[in-house]
Amino acid sequence: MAEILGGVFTSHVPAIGGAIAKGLQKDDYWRPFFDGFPAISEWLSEKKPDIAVVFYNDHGLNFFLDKMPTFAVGAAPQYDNADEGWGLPVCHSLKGAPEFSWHLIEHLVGADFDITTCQKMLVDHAVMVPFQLLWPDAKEWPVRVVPIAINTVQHPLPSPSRCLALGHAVHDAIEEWEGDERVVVVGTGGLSHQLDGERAGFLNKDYDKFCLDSLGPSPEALIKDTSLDIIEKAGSQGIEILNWIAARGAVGGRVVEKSRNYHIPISNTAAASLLLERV
Amino acid sequence: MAEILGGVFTSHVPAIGGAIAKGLQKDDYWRPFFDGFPAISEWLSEKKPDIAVVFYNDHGLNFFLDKMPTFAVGAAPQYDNADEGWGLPVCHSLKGAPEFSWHLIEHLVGADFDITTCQKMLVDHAVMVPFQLLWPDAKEWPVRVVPIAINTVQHPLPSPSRCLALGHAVHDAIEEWEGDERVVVVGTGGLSHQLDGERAGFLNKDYDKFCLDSLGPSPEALIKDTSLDIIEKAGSQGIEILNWIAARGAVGGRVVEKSRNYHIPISNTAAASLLLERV
Amino acid sequence: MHAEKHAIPGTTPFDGDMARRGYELNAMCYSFNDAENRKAFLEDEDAYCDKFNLTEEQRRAVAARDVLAMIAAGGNIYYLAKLAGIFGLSVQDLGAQQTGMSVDDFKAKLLAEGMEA
Amino acid sequence: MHAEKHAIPGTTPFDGDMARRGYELNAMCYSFNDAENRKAFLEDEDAYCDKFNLTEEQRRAVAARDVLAMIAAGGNIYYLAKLAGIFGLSVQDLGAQQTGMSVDDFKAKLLAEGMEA
Ligand SMILES: [Fe+3]
Ligand SMILES: [Fe+3]
Repeated sequence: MAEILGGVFTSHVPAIGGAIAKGLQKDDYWRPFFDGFPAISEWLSEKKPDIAVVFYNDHGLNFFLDKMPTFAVGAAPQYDNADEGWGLPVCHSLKGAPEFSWHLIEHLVGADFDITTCQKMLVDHAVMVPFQLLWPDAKEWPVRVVPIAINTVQHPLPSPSRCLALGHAVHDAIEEWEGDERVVVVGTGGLSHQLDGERAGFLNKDYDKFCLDSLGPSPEALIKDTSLDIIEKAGSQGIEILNWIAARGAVGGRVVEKSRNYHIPISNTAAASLLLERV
Repeated sequence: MAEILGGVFTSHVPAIGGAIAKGLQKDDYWRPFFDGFPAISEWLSEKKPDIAVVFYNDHGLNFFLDKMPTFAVGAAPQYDNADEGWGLPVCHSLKGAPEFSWHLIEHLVGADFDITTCQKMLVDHAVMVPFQLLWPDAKEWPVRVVPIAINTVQHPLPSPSRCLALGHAVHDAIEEWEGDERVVVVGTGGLSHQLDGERAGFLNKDYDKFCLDSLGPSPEALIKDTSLDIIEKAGSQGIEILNWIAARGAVGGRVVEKSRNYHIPISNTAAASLLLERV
Repeated sequence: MHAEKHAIPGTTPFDGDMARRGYELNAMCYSFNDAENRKAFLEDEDAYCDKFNLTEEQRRAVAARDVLAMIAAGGNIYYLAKLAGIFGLSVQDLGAQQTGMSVDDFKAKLLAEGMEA
Repeated sequence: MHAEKHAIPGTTPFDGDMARRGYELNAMCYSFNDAENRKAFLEDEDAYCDKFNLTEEQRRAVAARDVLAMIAAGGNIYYLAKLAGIFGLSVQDLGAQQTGMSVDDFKAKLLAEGMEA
């Protein structure tokens, strides 16, 4: 039976990828953010996960408005990164875990999740920035991956409670898997930020703290809000917390917080990282 | 409040489109099938629906295995037909009902259906053959359309019960719509047939009769089977009955059977048409 | 790794195992929605199969026009029908081939089912 | 026809109304994932906007490099960011423009939020 090691949660702001490309990790602006990661990287190199299930949102690389899925699950043998238009270096590809993916897909559809199944899927900075943060010195990515994309772009968005339920179903599927792989769950995006409109630059430390405090012990507290409530509290792109909520559901059970970091600002964003180990 | 007039159910075999293109409706081979439609066409010209909500499955025109949605809902201002590779004439385009589509989409996501929203969508013979059958003399299609595609191609397929629940949610959304449009629901595909494998040509009259007898008064009888059970009973492509089941859910409530036709064979298929009027 | 599959005689549900195996073949067939691609295939079948990275098993099945072998190689009938269309073959022709019958016999069998009480 | 919308000051949720209005503009911006398309836009902006059938409102907003006007015309910030990238503008530049601040002031405001207890 597969083992779920815990959950890693991190912002995925593209500018972080730029800072990594330029080697700015120790600069004054960046250091307080990058300081959150050595503890997580050490935990990962100690726990040695085989598979990462990554909840993220696509920002217009793989999906467009012609076919916008609420939930999309990767089933590819390999996931390529690609040019997103702003000159971030293209990262090397990720190895998929297609048998494991199809097991999740069978379980999810069997549990009435109406997912879109993707045998080909480009993954954007929302996957690649976290991978660079979690495995900074990797010559080759040390895990295989199942990307799960949640629509945070076009309303109606899935509700926070539906996202948590998706996570729970993924949890059950992982627990049912007969292989002995060690699985880490990753949730990317957030925390509070807003890129668009007269409210651009909006941040909300109180709400972010509530999220960081609640995610481990009481994720149900986060799903009392609607998606629009969250946008009001966390900004239009703060809704990326949906990825964290789903990832928390996939970790399941009880967790202990092993690491936390919160820093304002990275670009327009209140950036954070969090490591929850399963107990 | 929108009014749901009833449901029209019909096979959508591409060869029917070929027969229409060649004017073979009165030929011995085709007449017993086409005979099912005057009663439906008359009912439609009497009831004058404004909008058709069409449950169908795509056969590899708009969707491929890179992004295969379980349920996809059209939100386009116009839906084009296109070349599917076997020389059927390309039909003229259908007008969409985007405001109505978005109302359905809001309701469905709000009810935890994880649909894929399609602002651009090619519709294949599974929509166009039924339209040619229902409105045979139309110079312009007299209804606007919301196409809803159900995955009947790549397993895992949605369960029959999930498809009926989708239909019920569409029903509720239509009833909530504040416009006074008159809505007809269309379900296309089936009945029993199998194109692939050593069992190609498989038909099952008993199961088809059970479907035709049950759909109106007791659709719940059809959802006791799993999708694989249905494939065993109705053939690999007989699973297109999922479109009928969802459409029946969208009609909702009680219905009276106004017309029924069943004929073997059209191409490899047990072909049928059914008109259920809402009471 | 899988739960016991629901086996149906003479039938291969197009599930994840088949969808993985057949991706390239189905991608090639999907391209045949476009008339120019159908023409390119007819003009140079080998080059076209190369372009879509067909496996050896898939290439052999396509070269032999062998539908059961295409299905065994992961082909899905909805996509394969577009390849068959290039050769002017209908789904009844495919049915006859797969069941080892002549096309006339296959059609007669279907008509006979319609005649039964 | 709609239930009362949840209004959020200074914020335009990208819903069906906006997604319909902005389809062409967002389609153009989505094309900028491809370096050749970015080049084509820079070489002949008008022709490129024609190719994507931008509305007059959208063309004016693009010509004026006016982000709030692009959003009003249905642009979604994730796609618009790709257009901004062509001009070397970051999301902080966009934030400054939309809030009517200088870029330095916008950045300083964010830094100040980080300093607060
Ligand atoms: Fe993001
Ligand atoms: Fe069909």
